[in-house]
Amino acid sequence: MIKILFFAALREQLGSEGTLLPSENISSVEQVIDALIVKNPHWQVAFKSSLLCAVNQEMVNKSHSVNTGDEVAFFPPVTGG
Amino acid sequence: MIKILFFAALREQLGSEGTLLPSENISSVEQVIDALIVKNPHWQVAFKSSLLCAVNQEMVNKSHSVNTGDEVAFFPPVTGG
Amino acid sequence: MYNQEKLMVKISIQEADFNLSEEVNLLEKLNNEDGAVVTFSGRVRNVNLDKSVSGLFLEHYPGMTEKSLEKIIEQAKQQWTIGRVTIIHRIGQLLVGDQIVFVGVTSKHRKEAFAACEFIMDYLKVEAPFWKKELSDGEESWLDAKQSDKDKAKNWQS
Amino acid sequence: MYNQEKLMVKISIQEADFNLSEEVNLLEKLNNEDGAVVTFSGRVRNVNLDKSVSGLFLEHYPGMTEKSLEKIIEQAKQQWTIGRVTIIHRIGQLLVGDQIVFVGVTSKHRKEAFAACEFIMDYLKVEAPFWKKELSDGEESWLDAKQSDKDKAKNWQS
Repeated sequence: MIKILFFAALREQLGSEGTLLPSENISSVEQVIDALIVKNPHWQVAFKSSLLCAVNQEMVNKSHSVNTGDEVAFFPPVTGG
Repeated sequence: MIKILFFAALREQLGSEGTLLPSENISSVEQVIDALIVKNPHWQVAFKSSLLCAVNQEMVNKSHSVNTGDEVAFFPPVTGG
Repeated sequence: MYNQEKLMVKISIQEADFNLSEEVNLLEKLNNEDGAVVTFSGRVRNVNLDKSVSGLFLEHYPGMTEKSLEKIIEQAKQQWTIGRVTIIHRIGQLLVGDQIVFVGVTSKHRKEAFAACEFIMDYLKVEAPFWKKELSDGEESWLDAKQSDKDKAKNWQS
Repeated sequence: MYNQEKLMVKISIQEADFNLSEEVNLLEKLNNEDGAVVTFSGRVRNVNLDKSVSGLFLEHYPGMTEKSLEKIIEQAKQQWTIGRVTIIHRIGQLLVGDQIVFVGVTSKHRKEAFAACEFIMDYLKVEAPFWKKELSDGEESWLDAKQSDKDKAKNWQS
């Protein structure tokens, strides 16, 4: 399985703190997004906005690889400090 | 008269906190130095070293004008902070 | 205590307020080699983009936040000779005037302390997973990231 | 109190120690427009150019010191939008670890607070009439000005 997390505005927009995805046929962040949208078609709009992604708590781009057991997080650009 | 002040290493080197000079024939910092050395020939060495000068508490260069009543200070490069 | 190499860094994500003097004291304690300390402290302003702000809610990504701050400090240490580093970032509910963030850096030389402190703040603003929700006129809204912050972080890379 | 334009600047030349938190509190008090505070504090180090230092004596030029610091702050205000500025510089006898100097700058934007604080320190180091005499192994000697400090001040002029 792959653990998926959502934060801040994205979490509120999706109405979800995260989910679990079976890892079959998933090898990249892009494929994670595709699988999430197949499962929840109404999430498509939210994933069209400017989002950041972290795999195992490291910021990555969408072509980054994803393996079973990974933690994949999606969130808006950060605004701390 | 012109009020002359010395600070820090220069003060110790000259053994003087300052002096008064008659303002006749003095119109620049350079002429102040010349008059001081005429009066105290053994000060010549000290005035050959790297010194800063302030006229009326503003940093100036040696060609700066000096008038009667001015306060002229000589000191080594500053080392505060 | 910062008396060992691996303890020269303090990172804290906390709801509680912090005391600036105590943090500077910790940075300076038993540390007579580093003459320079530069600190940045950020507070909740009462105005943001012409809106009057009454408070903020700070959310973060537990676990990743600490990792990303450690990484930023590592990057700073690769570029400048610095001693101790403290980063404190508050989370949860904050009011106007409250402290949000503290970054303190010690060094033998002030130039390096200034550069590293500013670098850490610039990177924190674009790399550390914190999000602010503003409370303004009874309404809540998530802040948008500023392009200027993204640009500042890019400057350091060139 | 810094509640009027002309009271936004605090300059103090003093023998007494100062408390960093109190100074930052003063910079922040009734000042909810400026979200950013950058501070520099300098202390007596135990080593200077491979000599072991036990203390310092700080001499200054009363009257000119205050004027030169005011001028440096004015120059900073011409270049950056900053709020309040505090400069404290100690004089007299100081021991290793003692605080020597504090510069604090507030601004709406951190970049300006960082730049102005560093500028003030760089200029203070070459323009303000302070001189340090080091006490080392029972001997006293006046410090030489560092070329690097003169160069830093020149950088700002270009």
